[in-house]
Amino acid sequence: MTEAGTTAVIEAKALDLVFQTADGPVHALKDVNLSINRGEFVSFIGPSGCGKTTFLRCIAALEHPTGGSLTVNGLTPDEARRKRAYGYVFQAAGLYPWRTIAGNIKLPLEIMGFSRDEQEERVRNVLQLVDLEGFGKKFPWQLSGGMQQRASIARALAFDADILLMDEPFGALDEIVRDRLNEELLKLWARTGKTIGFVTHSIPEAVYLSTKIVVMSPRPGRITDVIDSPLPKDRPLEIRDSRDFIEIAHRVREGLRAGHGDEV
Amino acid sequence: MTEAGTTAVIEAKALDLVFQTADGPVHALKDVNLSINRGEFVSFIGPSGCGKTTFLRCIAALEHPTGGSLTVNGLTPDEARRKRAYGYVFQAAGLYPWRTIAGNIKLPLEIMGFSRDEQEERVRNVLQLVDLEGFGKKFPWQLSGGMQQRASIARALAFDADILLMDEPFGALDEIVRDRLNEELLKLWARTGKTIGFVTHSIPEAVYLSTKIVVMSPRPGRITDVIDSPLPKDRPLEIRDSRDFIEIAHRVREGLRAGHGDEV
Amino acid sequence: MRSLFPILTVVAAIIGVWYLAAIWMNATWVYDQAARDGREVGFSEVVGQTLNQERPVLPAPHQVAKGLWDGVAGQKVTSKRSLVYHGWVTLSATLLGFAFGSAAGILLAVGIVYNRAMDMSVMPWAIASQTIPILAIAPMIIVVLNSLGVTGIVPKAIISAYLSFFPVVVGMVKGLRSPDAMQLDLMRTYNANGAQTFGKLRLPSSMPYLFASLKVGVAASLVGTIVGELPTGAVAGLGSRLLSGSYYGQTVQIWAALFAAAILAASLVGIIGWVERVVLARMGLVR
Amino acid sequence: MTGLGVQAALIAAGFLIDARLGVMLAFWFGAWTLNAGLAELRAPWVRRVVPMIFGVTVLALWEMAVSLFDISPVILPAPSAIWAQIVTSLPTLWADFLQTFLKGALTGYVIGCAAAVVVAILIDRSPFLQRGLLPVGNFVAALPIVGIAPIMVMWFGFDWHSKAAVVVIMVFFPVLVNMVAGLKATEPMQRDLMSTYSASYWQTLVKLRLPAAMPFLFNGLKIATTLALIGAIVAEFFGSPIVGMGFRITAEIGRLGLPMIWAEIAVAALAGSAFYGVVALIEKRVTFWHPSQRRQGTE
Amino acid sequence: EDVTLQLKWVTQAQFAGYFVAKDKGFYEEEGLNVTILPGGPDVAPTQVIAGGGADVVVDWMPSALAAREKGLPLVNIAQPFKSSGMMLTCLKESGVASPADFKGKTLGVWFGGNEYPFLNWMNKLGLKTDGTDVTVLKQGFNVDPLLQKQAACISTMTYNEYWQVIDAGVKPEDLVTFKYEDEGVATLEDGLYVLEEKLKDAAFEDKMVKFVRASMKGWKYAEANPDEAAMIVLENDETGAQTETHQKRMMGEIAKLTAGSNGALDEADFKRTVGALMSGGSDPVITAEPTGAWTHQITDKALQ
Ligand SMILES: Nc1ncnc2c1ncn2[C@@H]1O[C@H](COP(=O)(O)OP(=O)(O)OP(=O)(O)O)[C@@H](O)[C@H]1O
Ligand SMILES: Nc1ncnc2c1ncn2[C@@H]1O[C@H](COP(=O)(O)OP(=O)(O)OP(=O)(O)O)[C@@H](O)[C@H]1O
Ligand SMILES: Cc1ncc(C[n+]2csc(CCO)c2C)c(N)n1
Ligand SMILES: [Mg+2]
Ligand SMILES: [Mg+2]
Repeated sequence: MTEAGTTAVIEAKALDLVFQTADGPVHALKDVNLSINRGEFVSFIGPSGCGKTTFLRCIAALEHPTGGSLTVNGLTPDEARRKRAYGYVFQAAGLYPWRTIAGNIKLPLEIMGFSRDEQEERVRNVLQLVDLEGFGKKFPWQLSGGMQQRASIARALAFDADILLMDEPFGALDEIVRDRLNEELLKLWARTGKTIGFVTHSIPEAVYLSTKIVVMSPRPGRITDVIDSPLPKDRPLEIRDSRDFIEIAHRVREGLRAGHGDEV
Repeated sequence: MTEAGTTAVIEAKALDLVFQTADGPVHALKDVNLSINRGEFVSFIGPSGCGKTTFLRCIAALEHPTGGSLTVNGLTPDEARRKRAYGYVFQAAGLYPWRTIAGNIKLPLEIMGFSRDEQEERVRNVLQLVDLEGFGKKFPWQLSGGMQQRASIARALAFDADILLMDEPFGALDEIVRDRLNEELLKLWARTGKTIGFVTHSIPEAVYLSTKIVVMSPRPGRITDVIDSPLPKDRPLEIRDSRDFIEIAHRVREGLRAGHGDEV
Repeated sequence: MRSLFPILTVVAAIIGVWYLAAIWMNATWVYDQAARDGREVGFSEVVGQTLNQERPVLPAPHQVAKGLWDGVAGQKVTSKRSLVYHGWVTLSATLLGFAFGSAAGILLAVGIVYNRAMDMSVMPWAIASQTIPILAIAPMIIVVLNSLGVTGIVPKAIISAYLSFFPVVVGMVKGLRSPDAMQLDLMRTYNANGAQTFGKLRLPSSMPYLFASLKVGVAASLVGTIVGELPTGAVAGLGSRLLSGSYYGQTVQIWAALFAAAILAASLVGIIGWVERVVLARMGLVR
Repeated sequence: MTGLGVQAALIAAGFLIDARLGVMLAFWFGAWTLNAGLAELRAPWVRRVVPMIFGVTVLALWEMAVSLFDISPVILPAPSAIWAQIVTSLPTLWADFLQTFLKGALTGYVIGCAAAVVVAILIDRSPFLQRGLLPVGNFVAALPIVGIAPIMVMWFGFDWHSKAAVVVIMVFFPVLVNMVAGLKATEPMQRDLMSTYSASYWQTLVKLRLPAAMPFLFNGLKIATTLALIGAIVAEFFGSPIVGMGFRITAEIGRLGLPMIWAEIAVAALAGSAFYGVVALIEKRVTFWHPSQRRQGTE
Repeated sequence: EDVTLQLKWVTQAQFAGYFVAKDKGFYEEEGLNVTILPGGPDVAPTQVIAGGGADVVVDWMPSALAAREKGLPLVNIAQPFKSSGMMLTCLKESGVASPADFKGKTLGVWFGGNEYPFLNWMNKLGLKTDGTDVTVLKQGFNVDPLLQKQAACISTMTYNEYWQVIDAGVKPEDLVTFKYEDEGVATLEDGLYVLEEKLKDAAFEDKMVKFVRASMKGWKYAEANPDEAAMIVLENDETGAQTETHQKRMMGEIAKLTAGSNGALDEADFKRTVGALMSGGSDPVITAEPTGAWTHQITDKALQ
């Protein structure tokens, strides 16, 4: 925003992150360069331990890079965090067990000081969005795993942050439910124009959702390929049988395989 | 074995299982009929909560049906359990944190009274099989999730049970690793002629691995389709692009979608 | 309710063993007395006498029950011989001390969780403080407080607080630290301030731990009060009943006071357990 | 802990009320600021140094209070006087320590904890016994030690056996309750695994449930350390031979030998903390695999 | 005027004089408002007075003199008890017939300042108390060690514990008793002690004069009316543990001990006590002849 003439929301330059552990340093991110524009849907894919989560956490200022630069809206990630720029969906649902579903969704709204009426209104809207009307008064453990995951997505959507960061949000769901939620997520993205960072293990999912696919490889974690998707914005599920789709999927798979190297 | 003229290893007839819970009874399995022959590879697929795990647990005598009959090698499941007929891989790795990886794999061997040398030998073999040589002395938490899952598979393989029951063993792994382990599993199955029961959420995986695919639907859990695969025993990964493969996958997807009904 | 039958069975077994032990332990005295008188006693006579001694080594269950009954129902509640009166004296100081102790424990725990210096310096010394024999310093505490003009139930309550703060600190520190990294990260992404993180995350997640330690704490409080009653000149309270019973060798009185104290403790723990169930159910933490 | 401004205000208020109070407050906040600064350093030695500075600060304040406010040594002796007493009475202190800690507390601790573990394993197979015994056990655990001790002295004599008996009663139930909970602490999946191996009861016990119970057991064992020492000392108030920490304390009260009383208290605190520390160390060794221990390990 | 009195032990006829004086209004007549604090096994009167918890305490002279040497300047202002009630009570069957039989036996002793007369006596008999000649056990609050035969002999008071042994069912002829008075090792018991510097204050001195005068009046009344005195004590017992028979009997025995005293300390008794305490062998209770440890300043004015 402060930098004139650029629409880059997230800009990483030569990003480095080394964890100091008891067994010695772990090089989780090495020389990561990436620029994400406003309104993009970016997927991160790569083998376990390649630094996908770590990169997402850097963007959200939950982790602090040990080298390079990272700006969000031209600010440091921490400044952006203080401006409440992020909605974050963790790998596990992580609902507070002592709050009802509605209470969980209200949590960020309370903290950010929304009015009572506004809170009720927003809870109703997002519950509808994720198909959980009528479950607001239930406690998390009264819902199945998939429903909990949807509630946690609703929680991240409730306060309308510009940037949505999602770490394998659909990992625990079966294929059918997953397809349906993928469609919903695309619709939401089209409607709101949010910038979305999305981690997944599934190649079809990454290809289906993204405008940009970032392939990573481990030890040290770095970006091996960035694929801009030529798919149109409007994507029916059937698009997965299209030529373009299969080609991109193939390219992602090759990139992944290369990254795996000797490691299984 | 005792029943002459049949090669059925597992035989379920009008199987029923009702859980008594505080909120009333849950009909987890209803009128399940299934016959599995020696050396078959059977996949179970179906939406969350349809009773896949429950059925596998019934076979392993971890759950007791409330109706119908179930025999394993002509015996009751419990008798078969006492004869140590099963190797079971749970959905989560479930390694004992106070034992090393090698120690975990030794656990069933100790219990079944294998000799010291035999134990060492077998641990070495299965570690190699799942590509974990050199990690025997590590503790579980020092390994990534995928490696833990592989260790738990090694543990189930170590004592060479006739029947291998696997509950979403590859759920936590990324696509590349999953592909490689799928191949390995097929090789092992071809070599040993074990009977395998395998639960998965992934349609391609089910189709790729199985000689028989069982599609289930929930509330109450029952079998809606049993598909015998026409694919040859020898299956390169490329088989997934074959016509037969795509057709079966389609049939499974349709079966699944029907089972989902109004539920998301 | 399901437990009622097992409990009754165990209690019945204990009472049975108790009777046998009473006969065995009290018999020596009966034989000695007979020997001093130069008499011979038969077994049945011995049994009869062991169960009804004035100063038994181990009073029989029915003697203790009678002592309890006399103490509770056989007196006006204002009487100095009433266990209700002495129980009330002890209870009031216990409640006050428990309030002090748990408040101090919670505050310390908050300090330990939020302040690194406190985290490092307080815990080892809190452990050391609990290894000090309280009975040894209780008289000094009473004397010092007396010289500062603090008298009545407050000194007792302070000793009781001293014993009860520790379990609360330990449990509460554990509880306030129980949110996992992800739950804390969530608060960070909301840019929640310290008070919000405390009120909306740490405090609610510490509740199960808090109640568990309050139960331990209230029992410790009661013991503290009883200890504190000894150096105040054994004026009133269950502690002084124990002591005067001990001084005059009135075993039955000791045991009655002992049981009264245990019943009191069990009721206090029961009340906290009830509050726990209500609160946790409200919070949806009971399934 | 408090802002610098608040500290300054408190010190000033202290000086206004009484110059001596001001001096002590200034000293306290000075030491605290030092500690707070040190605590921010992430070096490993900080974990050792900070509590020591804290302890030294408390002792120094104590010494200052005694000399500044001229507190009579028969009310509260200064740390220096207590130290002098410790140095001159080492043989006596050692004899008392031997009697009370090594004979009374330690014997009782070992017997009590061992009995609790065995009983826990025995009743573990019987839900009936558990439901019956645990509430009754909680009731017995609530019996105040000051009432139990005279009875034990009457039953087991005045030497250390009665002290050990008191300790046995005090440590038994905390350990029992924890051990019973620990034996239940296995996950259903872990038990199912054993079931698919058709493992026997004893195999399951040794290979799964005992290891899984260790974190709980050590919780109980740690609580029991502090109880054991207190129990052994307090029991001596109700009859003892003429040696022992509790005996010394009662005897010295009568002749106003407060430095000696505090010397015994210091020994008790030291021994108790060391006892606790040793058990915590063993815990670290045995339950190295438990997440709570792992986190400490890497920090 | 407020006066706080700390007793050495729990409320019982041992302290009847003070309770009678309070109950009968003798203190009130002097214009005093007296608070009587009961003691107990966990209360050291010396510590209470040092901490300012009492104006005047009842204590035995050995522990008062020991405290004085430790730096707490206690002064005896009155001595209502003329003779000692302490004795050693033995079971006949344990084979003790005379002090010569103590060797090799276990003897129960009170500690907490009450052990000095015993140690002095053993010293005089030439018996070591470290376990080589006699085994000493710190007896608890009651007479159980004797009844349980954990000790051959235990310390008792003529007015209290002795009767507890009798009440427990042991006949006097089964017992052998050694009174400290008879053995020539008696020390002074219940006296009234105050802090030395406070005596320099004329107002305090005046208060003590009134207090001692009223207390002695109470004692003499109690001696004359033992049953009434016992009932007064009983009413003042907050624990509700005392019994009428026991207190009446105790009052009778106490009267024998207070009989010879008008309240003023007899210097010869003092000298004898000091002598006993200083001859304590390797570990004497006091090492130097105390000076100013007693005064007639109060009794002279109170009893004129
Ligand atoms: N707090 C930490 N301390 C030390 N090492 C860490 C920490 N967090 C992550 N790592 C290491 O950094 C690397 C990257 O981890 P990260 O969680 O980002 O992987 P990921 O790509 O999200 O993997 P997955 O697909 O399994 O979630 C791994 O090797 C991991 O072990
Ligand atoms: N122990 C139990 N008590 C009560 N109900 C149970 C129990 N175990 C399973 N259920 C219920 O039985 C049904 C079938 O459960 P099951 O675990 O077999 O499903 P699944 O097909 O394995 O699902 P997923 O794919 O989520 O693992 C569900 O509705 C579940 O809630
Ligand atoms: C534990 C203990 N027991 C006895 C005494 C000695 N004592 C003090 S006053 C008194 C009169 C009793 O009737 C006695 C015996 C003590 N000080 N502490
Ligand atoms: Mg991740
Ligand atoms: Mg399942």
